[in-house]
Amino acid sequence: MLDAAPTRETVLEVNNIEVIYNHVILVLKGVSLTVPKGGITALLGGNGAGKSTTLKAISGLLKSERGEVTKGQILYRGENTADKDPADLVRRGVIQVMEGRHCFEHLTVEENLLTGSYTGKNRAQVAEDLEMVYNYFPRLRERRKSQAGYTSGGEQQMCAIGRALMSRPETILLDEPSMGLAPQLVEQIFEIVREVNAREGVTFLLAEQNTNVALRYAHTGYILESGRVVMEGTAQELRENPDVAEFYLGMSDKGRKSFRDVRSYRRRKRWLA
Amino acid sequence: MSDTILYAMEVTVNGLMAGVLYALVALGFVLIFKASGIFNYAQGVMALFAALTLVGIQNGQIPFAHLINAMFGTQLHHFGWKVPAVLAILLTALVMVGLAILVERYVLKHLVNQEPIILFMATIGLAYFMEGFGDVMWGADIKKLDVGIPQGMSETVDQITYNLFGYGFFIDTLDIVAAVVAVILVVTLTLFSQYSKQGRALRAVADDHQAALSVGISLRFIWVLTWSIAGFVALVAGIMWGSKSGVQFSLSLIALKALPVLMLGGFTSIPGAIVGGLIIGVGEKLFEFFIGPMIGGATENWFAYVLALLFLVFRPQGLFGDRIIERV
Amino acid sequence: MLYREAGQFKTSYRADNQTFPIRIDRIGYFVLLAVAFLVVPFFVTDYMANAVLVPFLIYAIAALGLNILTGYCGQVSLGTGGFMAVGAYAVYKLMTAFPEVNLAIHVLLAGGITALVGTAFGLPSLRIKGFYLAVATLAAQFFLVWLFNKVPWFYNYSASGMITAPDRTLFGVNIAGPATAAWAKYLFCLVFTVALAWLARNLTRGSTGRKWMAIRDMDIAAEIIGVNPLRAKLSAFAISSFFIGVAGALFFSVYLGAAEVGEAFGINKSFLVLFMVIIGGLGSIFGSFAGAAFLVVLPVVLKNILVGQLGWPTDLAAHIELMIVGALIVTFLILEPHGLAQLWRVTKEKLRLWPFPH
Amino acid sequence: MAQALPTEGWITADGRKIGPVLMEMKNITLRFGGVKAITDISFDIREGEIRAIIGPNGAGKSSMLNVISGFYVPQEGEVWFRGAKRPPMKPYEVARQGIARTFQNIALFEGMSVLDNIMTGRLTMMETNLAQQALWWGKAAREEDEHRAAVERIIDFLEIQHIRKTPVGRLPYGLKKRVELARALAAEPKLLLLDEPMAGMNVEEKEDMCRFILDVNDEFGTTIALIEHDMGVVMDLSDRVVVMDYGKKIGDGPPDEIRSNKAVIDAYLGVSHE
Amino acid sequence: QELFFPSMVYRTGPFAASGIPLADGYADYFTLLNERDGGIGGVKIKLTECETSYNTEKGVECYEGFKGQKPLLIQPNSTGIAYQLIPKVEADGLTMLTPGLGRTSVKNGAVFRNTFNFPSNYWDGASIIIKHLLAENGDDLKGKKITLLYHNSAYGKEPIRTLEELSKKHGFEFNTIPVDSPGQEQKSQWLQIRRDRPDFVIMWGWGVMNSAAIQEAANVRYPMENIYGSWWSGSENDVRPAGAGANGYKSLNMHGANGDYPIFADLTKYVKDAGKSAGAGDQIGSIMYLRGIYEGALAHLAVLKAQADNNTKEVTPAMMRDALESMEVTEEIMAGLGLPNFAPPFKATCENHGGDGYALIQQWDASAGKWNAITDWIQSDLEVIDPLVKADSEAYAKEAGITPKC
Ligand SMILES: Nc1ncnc2c1ncn2[C@@H]1O[C@H](COP(=O)(O)OP(=O)(O)OP(=O)(O)O)[C@@H](O)[C@H]1O
Ligand SMILES: Nc1ncnc2c1ncn2[C@@H]1O[C@H](COP(=O)(O)OP(=O)(O)OP(=O)(O)O)[C@@H](O)[C@H]1O
Ligand SMILES: [Mg+2]
Ligand SMILES: [Mg+2]
Repeated sequence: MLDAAPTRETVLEVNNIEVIYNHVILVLKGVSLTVPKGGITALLGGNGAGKSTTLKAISGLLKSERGEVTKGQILYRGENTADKDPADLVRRGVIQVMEGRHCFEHLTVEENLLTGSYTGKNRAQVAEDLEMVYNYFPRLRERRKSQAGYTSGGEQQMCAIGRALMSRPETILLDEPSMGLAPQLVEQIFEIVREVNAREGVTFLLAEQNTNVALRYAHTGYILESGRVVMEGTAQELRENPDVAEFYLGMSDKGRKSFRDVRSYRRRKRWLA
Repeated sequence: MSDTILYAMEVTVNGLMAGVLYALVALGFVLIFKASGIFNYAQGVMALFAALTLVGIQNGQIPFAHLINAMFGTQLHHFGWKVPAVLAILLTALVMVGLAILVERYVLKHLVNQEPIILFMATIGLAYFMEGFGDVMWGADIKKLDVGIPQGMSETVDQITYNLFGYGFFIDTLDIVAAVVAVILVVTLTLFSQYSKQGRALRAVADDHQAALSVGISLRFIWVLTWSIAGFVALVAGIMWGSKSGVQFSLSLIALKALPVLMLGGFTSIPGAIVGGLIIGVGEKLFEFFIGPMIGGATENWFAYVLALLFLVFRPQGLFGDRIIERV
Repeated sequence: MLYREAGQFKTSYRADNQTFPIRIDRIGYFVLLAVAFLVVPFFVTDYMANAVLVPFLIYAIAALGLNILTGYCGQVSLGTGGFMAVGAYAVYKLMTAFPEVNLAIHVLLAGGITALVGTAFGLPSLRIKGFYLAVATLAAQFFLVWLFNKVPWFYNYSASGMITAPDRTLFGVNIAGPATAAWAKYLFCLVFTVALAWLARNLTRGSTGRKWMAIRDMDIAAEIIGVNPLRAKLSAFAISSFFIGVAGALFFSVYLGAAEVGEAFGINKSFLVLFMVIIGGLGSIFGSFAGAAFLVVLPVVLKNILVGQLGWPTDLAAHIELMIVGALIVTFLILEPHGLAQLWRVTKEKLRLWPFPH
Repeated sequence: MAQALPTEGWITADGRKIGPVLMEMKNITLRFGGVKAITDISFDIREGEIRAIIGPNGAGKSSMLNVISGFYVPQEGEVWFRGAKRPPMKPYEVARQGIARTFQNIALFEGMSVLDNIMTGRLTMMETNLAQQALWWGKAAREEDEHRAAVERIIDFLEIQHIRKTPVGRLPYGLKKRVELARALAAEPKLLLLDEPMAGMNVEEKEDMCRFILDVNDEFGTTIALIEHDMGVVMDLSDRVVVMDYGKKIGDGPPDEIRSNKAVIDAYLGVSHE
Repeated sequence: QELFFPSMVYRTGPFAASGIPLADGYADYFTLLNERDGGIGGVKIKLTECETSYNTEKGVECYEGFKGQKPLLIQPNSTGIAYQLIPKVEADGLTMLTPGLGRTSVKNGAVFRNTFNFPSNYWDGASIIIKHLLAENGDDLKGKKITLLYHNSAYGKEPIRTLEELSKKHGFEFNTIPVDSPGQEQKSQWLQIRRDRPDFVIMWGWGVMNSAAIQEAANVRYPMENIYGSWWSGSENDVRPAGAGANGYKSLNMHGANGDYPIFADLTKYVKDAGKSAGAGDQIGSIMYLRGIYEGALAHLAVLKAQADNNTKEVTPAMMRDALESMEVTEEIMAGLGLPNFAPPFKATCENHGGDGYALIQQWDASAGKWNAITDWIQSDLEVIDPLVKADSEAYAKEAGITPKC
């Protein structure tokens, strides 16, 4: 899996950041990450661990949610991003695909994709990129003229990812790309990630719940838990860690557990006294 | 032809003209709504402010004279020069761009990603502020605005219609000028928003601030751009209405005439503004003219809204508005 | 360390559900009520009552009403002025037609009549949503004003169309008319305000309130989980209009004493009350009071400072007052988009965490 | 594909009882302008079973749930519920018949606390009138307490006690999903529709979710219709699976059968699962 | 020791354009008295402005603010505020003057004890216009069409009943067209006038409605000479925006318009040149400024009378009331103030708080940019007015439970 090994150069560095929402809710309590150039880095962790928050802190979208980085710093190619707004960062090549799709509802699928090429580029290249995205996601081609608000959940997800690809970024922050996608599409998206990464050297930082797939495609990974990094290492190391295997991959000593059995091995709570 | 029909025709034509004038104001609303999902309550005040500034510049008034006089006991009033109309219009347009920059910087920037009603409220604050500011800057007295647009009954129309029907229609020349200007504005703006990259970005921003940011659209640029254009539209509206009835506080209340137009046409549609304007203009004038006298008159205010309401019941997003997306 | 929830355990759901779960809040609330009922009446001056307290109490009722509709049920309304006019004209007709009946009853009846009118104008809300709904309410606003201006029956055929509130007494004390003492006006309004606030609180914390809020937050989902949107919206319109009608009735009979519909109940009134609700905080009872206080008191204070203390010319002061109010609205929204109520909540939350920063 | 199933139901391998048909969709067709979201689909849901609906993105699964809950009205076809044909109904009337659901794109009431959100699930059961509530008199307060107690049990069950008073807007995705489930459960439905309840969760959380679903099904005999993309979950949990593709039904049967169904593998699974 | 006068002004809001010169005139008049005469009878005047924006609620706040400071005379300058204050001043024992505005029937002093509205009221005004028209048309208006274009508010509706009475009496055809506030859009109204072709248009307008109407009239070529405005529709603000088109427009006035009144020299010397003007100082001589001067002069005369009657320099609101009730203003008195031929003579009594109903008609000369009085003082048709006043005030007395007494 580690064939397209990343260079040693670090493109993105998060140093011990602390994030507070609404002046009172402390969410990240000192998170540090280094993302190697040209690598695929996975950010794993349970609900509310702070994965999305970390990504938003990096892309600058935090401010629009009344959150702020109160401590630590984020360096992109050695430059502090604190005073940059998201548009600046996109121009510098960092783009985020937000969790929960966020398509422009009233625009058609195609228009959505075109907004991805907002920052510059000539017509010919836009057309080429559009073609590329349609080739990745044939379903979008079929639905290109529909208003994005009326497409299915999975279609919106494809649309959001395609939109990001349109901007030809050097670093993509992907927040839960697999959410709501059919299994073969999940594989397909990760294949795309790998392909774009290998062919064009695009760096990926992806927050993912689907640990199984994520660790198959990522080079390195971090595990977050309630706002702190609790484990880091290469994908291999993580996969082999027994705790990770149990809690994040759903494997027990005897191989994959059945979901039907959860009741017997998890402490069962009675809710009718 | 019977007199009634002739009168009806005359009223209709005049209604169309009035509608165009409403549309001019509505246009400013549409632009800003399209670009940010903000219902800009301050649009009327912007028209007043633009007109005040225009007259002030034309007459060489010293801005803030009253304040300065009150504070330092001086007696400043005028610079003592006159600025030609064209130059004054250009300068005013620049002032409106400056205003757009300030608004973005001190208001909008801090309210990214908020609910529409909050943004609406912020524009109300802005309206208060600008109303006070305009008065402090230029004084609250009534001012005459004259940039050389002809006014009064159009002889040509009178002649032509007299020859045709034996009854000369009344149309105000100013209205004809306004109609031409409005059509030019609508066509340009429609082309801009439909076919340019910025136009698309504009609609994207209105849908989802955060997502727009995430694809690298600079909200700052988009907002300064649209508020500048809206400021310019306000200036045009201010000139037309100001030439009609002088420049004073009530000018800002024309926003109320633009609201039904906006709702009928759809908040997001530039052509909607003009079509809505025409429907409302004709509708209310005909109603006031024929039904009004029977029920005591002064029906125009409410009739416009009732008319818009009737349309909305059948098309809840207005005639040309974007479909309201209802999904789970 | 005083402001803590810790140590105050709730042993029943009812205790957990009460309006002020924190003891110090509860005490503060009762102290406030006691002061309002037992202390203020002895000290209130004509100026305080007429320039500040009475308008504040009445606007608070209107704001509560609009908050129910807009803040809780999510239906934007710009018809408040028109509905207040319904309340005012209803009370005027009732007062002059049945002089022997108590004014308090008339005020309530006026609220009821307004509720009917409000419900009728709420019907389009089933199809029209968001800012578009404002058109329906604006139609109500302008149509009602026109109607009261046009039909002489409403103003008892007086030459100018003005309505004037006759003297009325309650327990032998004047509560309407020029001879009314400041404390009487104040108390009369206070009773209404407190009672209605209590009603509003009850309605919004129970299932009705939840229906409204569900409709507000996501009407489709609400319908799918079993809320009948027709009934939810119309009940919000009815209750809201009842409050606003009572406010209008008091506004005319107790506060102004004479009114002209276009002037006293014009579109500006609709906007003013909406501002109160938004600045105070949508969906918050406390916010309705905070917003009303802010917009009633602030101009008076500013005027007294600028003209009274600094001696500026009145017009300059008036303009600058507008600028300050505008700037403050924007500043508050930037600080806390969810209004004064939320600002207050965040402050309390900070206080709770104090002295630890988070 | 019509299989002869015992009309009275059967007993599953793990000993649960599957009853007679609860809901039947007959030849449903749903179009949006030119788009055919559902084409002539029929299937049934039996009492007490866990019925999965799977299919590629855009296949029409969510639309099907919307048809069941009355939000979309199909152009053709009939819905039968409890042995009777359902007349045209508003969604809130459907809800009152005992059908509750969760949504794919979480549809919680963002402005309310978790507790209030779950309480909305019980709205269909609350019966005090406006006046009683306004005065907060006897019945109103008592009713509130009773329902609160029921809701607290659900909160305990779903292990979300700690966020009871938090506004839902602030919650992370996974917890929102859980709250949504709680809201649906609060309605004590006969039929529970779950639209991708486990999207955006990691294995551990999915396990929790599965446990809840199984418990609900087991202890109340609640019938469950489930859309899910995690094949592990679907195959492990469900009794029968409907497979949709481009609005058409391409498979229907027990998990094992589906797993090896050629059409299903081609259209959806990609590789035979395991 | 000071004479306290509040001044309720509207220098902001929709009617600021008229409010500013009005307030300036009032203020300058008192400044003149202080500067030139050292006050009235040696007692300095303290004038405090309170901004109402022509808004009734702010008006109430102003009133409550100063009512404790023994204001000698309250001039609310707004019909809406006046209605509000009529019962209040009575209850508080204060005195109010509403010259040519407010509630017409306060003329009946037996019912409205503390409010005055001389020299003339709205109904007088309407009647004076008709009288003038009668005079112009050989005492015969039969078959003529007269249209009233009015501000759709209490103020605008005031003349309707009088005009209806008069149309019965003189046999002219009368109809009304309302214009909603603010009234900057009057297309349909003027198309209607264009169609109906009334012989005369009477306009009871206010604020921007006036200038918009005159502009539209010019546009539809309705002859300016046939339009008659009320005294609130007859200032420079109303005609200037229409430019030359407004030439020949006529309106009522309750005081003189043209002429270089001797008082101007004093105003220039003591106020303007001394840098003590309330406003920019460029309004001296404008109609609304003169109205302010007139209001000041009436207050001045009342104080003088109160001082004389009570033989004291310290005047109270109650003395002011009594003084106003027995006030008689003659040409000599006005001339003595530096305002010869400026205001109509009148005499107030206990029953008559409204004077004798005189006003004049003025006409706008656009090229010279000034108003010219074209008639002498005309007295209203009291035969018609008085019964109307009686009926309206008695209805009020009944509703409010007042027993008229004199
Ligand atoms: N806008 C906000 N305001 C307040 N709190 C927030 C906000 N957004 C997130 N949080 C809180 O921050 C914490 C981390 O949330 P975040 O969305 O980063 O988690 P996550 O790891 O992405 O979880 P998930 O896998 O469910 O998406 C959560 O506890 C959440 O309650
Ligand atoms: N209201 C609507 N208007 C127009 N098209 C719609 C509407 N609802 C759904 N569609 C279309 O119908 C098709 C089926 O959508 P649906 O949401 O049911 O898919 P799905 O099977 O749930 O997919 P996913 O797994 O991606 O959620 C899609 O192509 C979608 O674009
Ligand atoms: Mg997340
Ligand atoms: Mg779906």
